[in-house]
Amino acid sequence: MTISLFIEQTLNGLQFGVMLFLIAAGFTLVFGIMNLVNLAHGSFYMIGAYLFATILQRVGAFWVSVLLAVILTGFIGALLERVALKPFYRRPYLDQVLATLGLILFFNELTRIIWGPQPLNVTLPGALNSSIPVIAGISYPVIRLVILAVGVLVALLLYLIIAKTRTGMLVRAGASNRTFIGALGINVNFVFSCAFSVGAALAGLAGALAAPILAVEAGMGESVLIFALIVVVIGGIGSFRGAFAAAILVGLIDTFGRLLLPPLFGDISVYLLMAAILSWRPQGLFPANG
Amino acid sequence: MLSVENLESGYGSSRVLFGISLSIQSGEVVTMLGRNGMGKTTTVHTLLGIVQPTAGHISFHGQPIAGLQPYRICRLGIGLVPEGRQITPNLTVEENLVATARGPGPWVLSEVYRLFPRLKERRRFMGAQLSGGEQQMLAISRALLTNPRLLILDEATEGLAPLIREEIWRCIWELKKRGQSILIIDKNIDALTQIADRHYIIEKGRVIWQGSSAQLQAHPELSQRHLGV
Amino acid sequence: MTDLLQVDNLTKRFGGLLASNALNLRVAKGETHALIGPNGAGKSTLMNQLSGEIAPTEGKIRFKAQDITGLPVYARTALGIARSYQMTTIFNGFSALENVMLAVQAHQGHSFHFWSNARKESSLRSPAADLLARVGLQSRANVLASNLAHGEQRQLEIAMALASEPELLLLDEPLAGMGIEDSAQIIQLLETLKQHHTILLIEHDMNAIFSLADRVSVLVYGTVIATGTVDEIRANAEVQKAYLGAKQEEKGFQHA
Amino acid sequence: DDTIKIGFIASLSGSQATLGRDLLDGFQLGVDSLGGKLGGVPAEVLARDDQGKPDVGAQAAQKLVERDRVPIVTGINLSNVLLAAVPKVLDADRIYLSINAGPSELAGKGCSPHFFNVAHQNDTVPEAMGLHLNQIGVKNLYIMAPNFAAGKDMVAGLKRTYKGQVAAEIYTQFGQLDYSAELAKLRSVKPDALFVFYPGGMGVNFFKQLAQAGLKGEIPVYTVFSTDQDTLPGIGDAALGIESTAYWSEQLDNPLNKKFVADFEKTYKRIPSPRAAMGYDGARLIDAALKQNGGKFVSADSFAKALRTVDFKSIRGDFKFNTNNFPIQDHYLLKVEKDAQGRLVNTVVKTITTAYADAYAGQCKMAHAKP
Amino acid sequence: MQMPFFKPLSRFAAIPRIPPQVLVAAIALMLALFPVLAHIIDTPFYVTLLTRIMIFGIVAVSLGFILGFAGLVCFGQAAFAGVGAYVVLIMSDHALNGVPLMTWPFTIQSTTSAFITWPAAMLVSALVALVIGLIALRTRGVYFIMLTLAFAQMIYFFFINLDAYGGEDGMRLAERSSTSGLLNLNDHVVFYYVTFVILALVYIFLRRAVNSRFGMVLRGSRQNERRMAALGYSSFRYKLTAFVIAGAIAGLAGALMINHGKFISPAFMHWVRSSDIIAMVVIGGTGNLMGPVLGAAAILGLEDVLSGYTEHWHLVYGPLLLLGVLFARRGLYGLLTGRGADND
Ligand SMILES: Nc1ncnc2c1ncn2[C@@H]1O[C@H](COP(=O)(O)OP(=O)(O)OP(=O)(O)O)[C@@H](O)[C@H]1O
Ligand SMILES: Nc1ncnc2c1ncn2[C@@H]1O[C@H](COP(=O)(O)OP(=O)(O)OP(=O)(O)O)[C@@H](O)[C@H]1O
Ligand SMILES: CC(C)C[C@H](N)C(=O)O
Ligand SMILES: [Mg+2]
Ligand SMILES: [Mg+2]
Repeated sequence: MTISLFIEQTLNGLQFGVMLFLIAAGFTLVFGIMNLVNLAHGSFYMIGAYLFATILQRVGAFWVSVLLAVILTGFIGALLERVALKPFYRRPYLDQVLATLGLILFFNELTRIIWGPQPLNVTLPGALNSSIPVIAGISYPVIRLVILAVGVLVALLLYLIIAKTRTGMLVRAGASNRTFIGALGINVNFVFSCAFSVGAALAGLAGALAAPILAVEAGMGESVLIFALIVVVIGGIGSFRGAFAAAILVGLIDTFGRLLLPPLFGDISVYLLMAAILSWRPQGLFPANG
Repeated sequence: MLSVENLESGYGSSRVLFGISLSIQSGEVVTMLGRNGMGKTTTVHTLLGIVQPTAGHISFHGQPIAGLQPYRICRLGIGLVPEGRQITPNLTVEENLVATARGPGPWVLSEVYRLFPRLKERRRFMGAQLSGGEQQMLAISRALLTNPRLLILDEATEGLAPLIREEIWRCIWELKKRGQSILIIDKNIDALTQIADRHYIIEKGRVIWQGSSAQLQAHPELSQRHLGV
Repeated sequence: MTDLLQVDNLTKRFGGLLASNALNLRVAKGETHALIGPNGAGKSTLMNQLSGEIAPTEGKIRFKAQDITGLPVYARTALGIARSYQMTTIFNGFSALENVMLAVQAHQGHSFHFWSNARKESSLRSPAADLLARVGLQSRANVLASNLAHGEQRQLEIAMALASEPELLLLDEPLAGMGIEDSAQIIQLLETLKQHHTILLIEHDMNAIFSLADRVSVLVYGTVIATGTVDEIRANAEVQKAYLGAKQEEKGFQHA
Repeated sequence: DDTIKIGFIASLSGSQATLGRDLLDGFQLGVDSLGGKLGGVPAEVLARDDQGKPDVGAQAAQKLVERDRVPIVTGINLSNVLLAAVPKVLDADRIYLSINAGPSELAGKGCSPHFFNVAHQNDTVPEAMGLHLNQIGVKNLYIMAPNFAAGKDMVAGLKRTYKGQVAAEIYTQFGQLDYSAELAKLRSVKPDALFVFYPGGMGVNFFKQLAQAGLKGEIPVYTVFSTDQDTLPGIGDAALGIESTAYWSEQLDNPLNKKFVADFEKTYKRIPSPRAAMGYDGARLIDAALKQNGGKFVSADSFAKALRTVDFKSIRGDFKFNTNNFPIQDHYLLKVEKDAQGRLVNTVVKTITTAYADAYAGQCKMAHAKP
Repeated sequence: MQMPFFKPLSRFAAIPRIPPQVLVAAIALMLALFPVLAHIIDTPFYVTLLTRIMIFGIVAVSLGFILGFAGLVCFGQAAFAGVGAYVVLIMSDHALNGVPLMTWPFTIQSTTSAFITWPAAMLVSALVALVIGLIALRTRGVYFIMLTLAFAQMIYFFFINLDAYGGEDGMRLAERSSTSGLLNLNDHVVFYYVTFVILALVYIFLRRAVNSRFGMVLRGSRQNERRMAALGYSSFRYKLTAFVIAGAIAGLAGALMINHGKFISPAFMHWVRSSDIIAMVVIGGTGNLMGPVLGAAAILGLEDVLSGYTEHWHLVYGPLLLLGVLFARRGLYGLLTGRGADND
């Protein structure tokens, strides 16, 4: 492997990694903290992408479209939590899995009805749609660099909020003591709803950023969902540090696996990674919350 | 400051409270006594809105609070040390304290650390890593840090070593002197009769006796019959 | 007196914290040995190491002269150690009798039977019924465990522990959360168990300790600072300072 | 019964959904253009979604023949789905008429008198591309395709005619989304040209990422089935200038075709793809064959005979069935350009082959098989 | 915090309750007579559909066994079935082409006989389950779910990359397994009854098993694993045994499946298919063995009906799934019998 191929692949791996982190972070918020396995989390990713593509067509301005898509997805998340998911907080995982599986089917079909089966075309404005030289001889797509930057930024911001603020503590305290945290003066429902819609918004952000790279199509959420799940589990449920480390690890392993390993092992490298890590540490890399 | 009239509630289809009435004046220390499973904890939970009342009135400082969400009731000034401690296992000791702290008031972090130096030693530990007794200290401190007008202690000395238990009684004594209103549920009747102003004996979801410490001591047959002492 | 249980130089480190600190303990066959000490002294941690739920950092545990330090929980049970938990742990979905039947079955060790109905086997039912009778639960045999009162659940737990015919019973705060009446009942039960089993008992209820224990060990900061008879311990100045308080507890606050 | 039921299976969801939709819309337009009738009899099209999965398609086929008792099944876009589903139809003694997927397995030894393909045999289209690459002198070609039946056919076809060197032959997962790893590898190899086969959603992803990586200008790209109107709007300008081979184009100049394209645009507000065109042709072929049999499906044998012998005018121009029931037809070189209204279309650059037959017909031993 | 609005449907008194024994007998009787009925009203297709439902019922029961009684939420049950199907397919393929299964270190000729290939399918699936169980059973809860999912995906990709047997495209079974002339498996009705008998045997075996000593240990470890260890049980061995049994049964269902549909592709082993099986178990009712069969019937039936109406049937099916989980807490079985878990 040449140095330049190595560097380009590393960038690809990192970019895929932060993308996974954006999705996994929201999933961790909802799953690790509120104890809700929301498989429909991938649907927010899809919704974010569709909204972004639709808005971009009207507005034309990239960042405005991203922002609007993120806010709207967060809003849809809040709505969904209220309407459909509230009763499932206290249900066993299995019920949550099935109910949200049902939601996936619903959202996929709904987007298909609204936007049709044709993938949406997202053409980026101006410089974003090009590639720039990163080091001698390699030019790299600007949009992928943007994803990398946004992902790292969001990760930092999240870390600060979760680790250092009182809101962060409440979020971490989460479901473990819902009733009594409430009796101590915290509006737990509100905190949860907010956390849920922030999680949805993060997935929406991932979707909006992915839209220019990937086909915006119904069902796009499921393929990333599994990887996001793997990230959450490898990292240790409820751990943001873990999710970030695992996301980067998974991103790199998958990218390099496909380049270097024979096809079968390239396909299953991430699953092997998870099996290996869990048989070594059954609670994931960073089991403690935080 | 707190008045409860004919409170009824229960879990699902099973009725537990059948018309509890009690009141607490400012600065008073009041207890609820009774054998296991008579509805003391259920009364507390109903006061705080954790369990919904099915009938009756509750007012706190003249404001009706029945049916409000627990967090709203708490914010009106009720601090709970719940039965079974209920501390947050995945937050550190200090985070447990800070997360729900509310001012202004006399209780700040340094003050509870003065009260329980052990917690200060353990302040970077996760809640789950504390011993049973340490968790109990944490639960008390956490309630104090909400600077409540009414403090409710539900079996707050359970599982504590004698020395610490003594410390807690001393602390409650101190709070009482400062004018703190307190509702206590505990098994140590001897200690309670010395510290509390008035007592309610609960049996099968009803108040079957109320009176002062002196009255309680004057009628040992009461304790024998209703408390199993 | 032969030592049934020997704990030597047991050390358990949680990060920087020494929950057990070069701890030595001897429990003699047939005695009821109480373990007291301040909160966080490491009593439950010791119990968990004895039962095998957590592994010590250093040190040795011997039972009937056999080194059991590395054995898993179920293997220790087979050797004759049984425990009850500080928090009640029973099978909520089973009746009281089924709870004990499962315990009896474990002791019999024939569990790879796939065909005959276990609930109808008299070789499980009758020993289980006997055990329930021993703890005074015979009339509650068919009640779902989750519907038993708190005190009854503790009794059930003890019945399950007895099913393995253990030589050593580890009891962690069996009176926790129990009313005065229920406590009296459990104490009475323990009085009878005493006669057939060696018991290691953790309690903060001094009345119970003083009426039940043959010997008492005091644990402070992960170390046994004193072992002796009830009277010796009560008189021990160090113990008073570390644990009991200058006077008997209930009167403590008066001078405040 | 006074209606004729047509079983129609296609990918109506998943990454290949645009292909399925175009096939169905084209077919439906064909039926509608005949007044809702086929062979003069009111027609009912029973559309089923195979979700792009062979087992789902097979299941659907079984239901159509066993429960709905349709005499004719058509539609399937994916070769692997077709291979799983066709036996269900043929075992029940019904007719399968393919309007898209044309796997080699069914063209050679596995051919059947009751199986027809009005669209293409998979290999032929890339074979035409191979000829073109030879003509323009490509020496070192990088090949990419998804790892499934049609992908393998496409590569086999290409390599049958292409004479230069193969720099690499990469098979990716079917339905893969991100090609960044493969593109990095491609960049490091620096071939003369790139050939890809990425239908549907895969194509959208691939070409967008190719352009973003700045590789499109550097390496000339050739393709089949991947820059048609069922993917083109999704890819957008990243497809401009890409050349492909095909046997039909929306720009093909003949009166029948012009009418079809205009009708389709009017009905569905978009430009038809070859899938839509073949759906349309398929409906008209069934119509013609049924008419010849007096509007009745009597038996699979008699209907098959009608399909083979009926005089049928395809919108693509010259067309006839070979001995293996696959087409003999012309192939063109197409190029993605913008039309007068600024829309992306496939303009016809030139004709590459005429009356071209697939390579497998010789292996097909059927009773009727004399040219 | 209370949620009186979402009262479980099974609490509504108005729904008539059927005693479990009656329900089981009724279902058995209905299944036994169905082909006759179908013949009379001339709808042979439903024999095929019901065969399919029963095959999925077997897979669902095998999952219901470990899920409901041992608390093991396995996201790979479809993969076990898939492995069984591939075993039969590969053996038959070799037999029909006269290619030995292996030539080194000794030669093994293959066969199409059901008496060899079906047990082989069970055996291989059981072995796969054993390997997966050895690793996955060291974890609990969501980690267990994810590990089984990961292994299922590995199996899925293994077959995708198995180009010799169709790879991604899957492969057809040329002809159904032979039975030394005993039965004509090509006959829809014969095949139906073979499936029915196997379902019945599996049900009876598991039914005995869950009430046996072994079953009590499983139920115990589902409720309280810590306590089980303290009683002296090594839960791991029992759970592993149950997991392997479930794998073997799923493998047998796979053997039936390939004979029924004569086609298998890796897509069948994708995790989404396993989630369908889980849906069958949960919708049918966990903690008993008839529930999964009811669930298989309900879900495949619903799919059959809805997909006949509109291609957008997921729009209805998705929310129905959610509502089903929300309201029928103890599943169809609970709804019909008024019984929940552990009353089997
Ligand atoms: N969550 C619950 N669901 C159903 N019943 C409950 C629940 N909690 C308590 N109960 C029942 O309500 C009754 C009153 O219980 P409560 O906890 O109020 O008693 P208590 O007086 O506090 O007893 P203790 O001294 O044991 O704490 C008991 O019979 C108990 O079994
Ligand atoms: N898993 C753990 N990780 C870290 N520290 C722990 C853990 N478990 C216990 N500890 C610490 O070890 C010390 C001993 O705890 P242990 O539970 O053994 O106390 P104890 O003597 O049983 O107290 P109590 O009487 O209050 O129940 C405590 O300070 C506790 O914080
Ligand atoms: C024409 C292509 C888009 C599809 C291809 N024929 C297949 O079988 O999958
Ligand atoms: Mg209580
Ligand atoms: Mg303890």
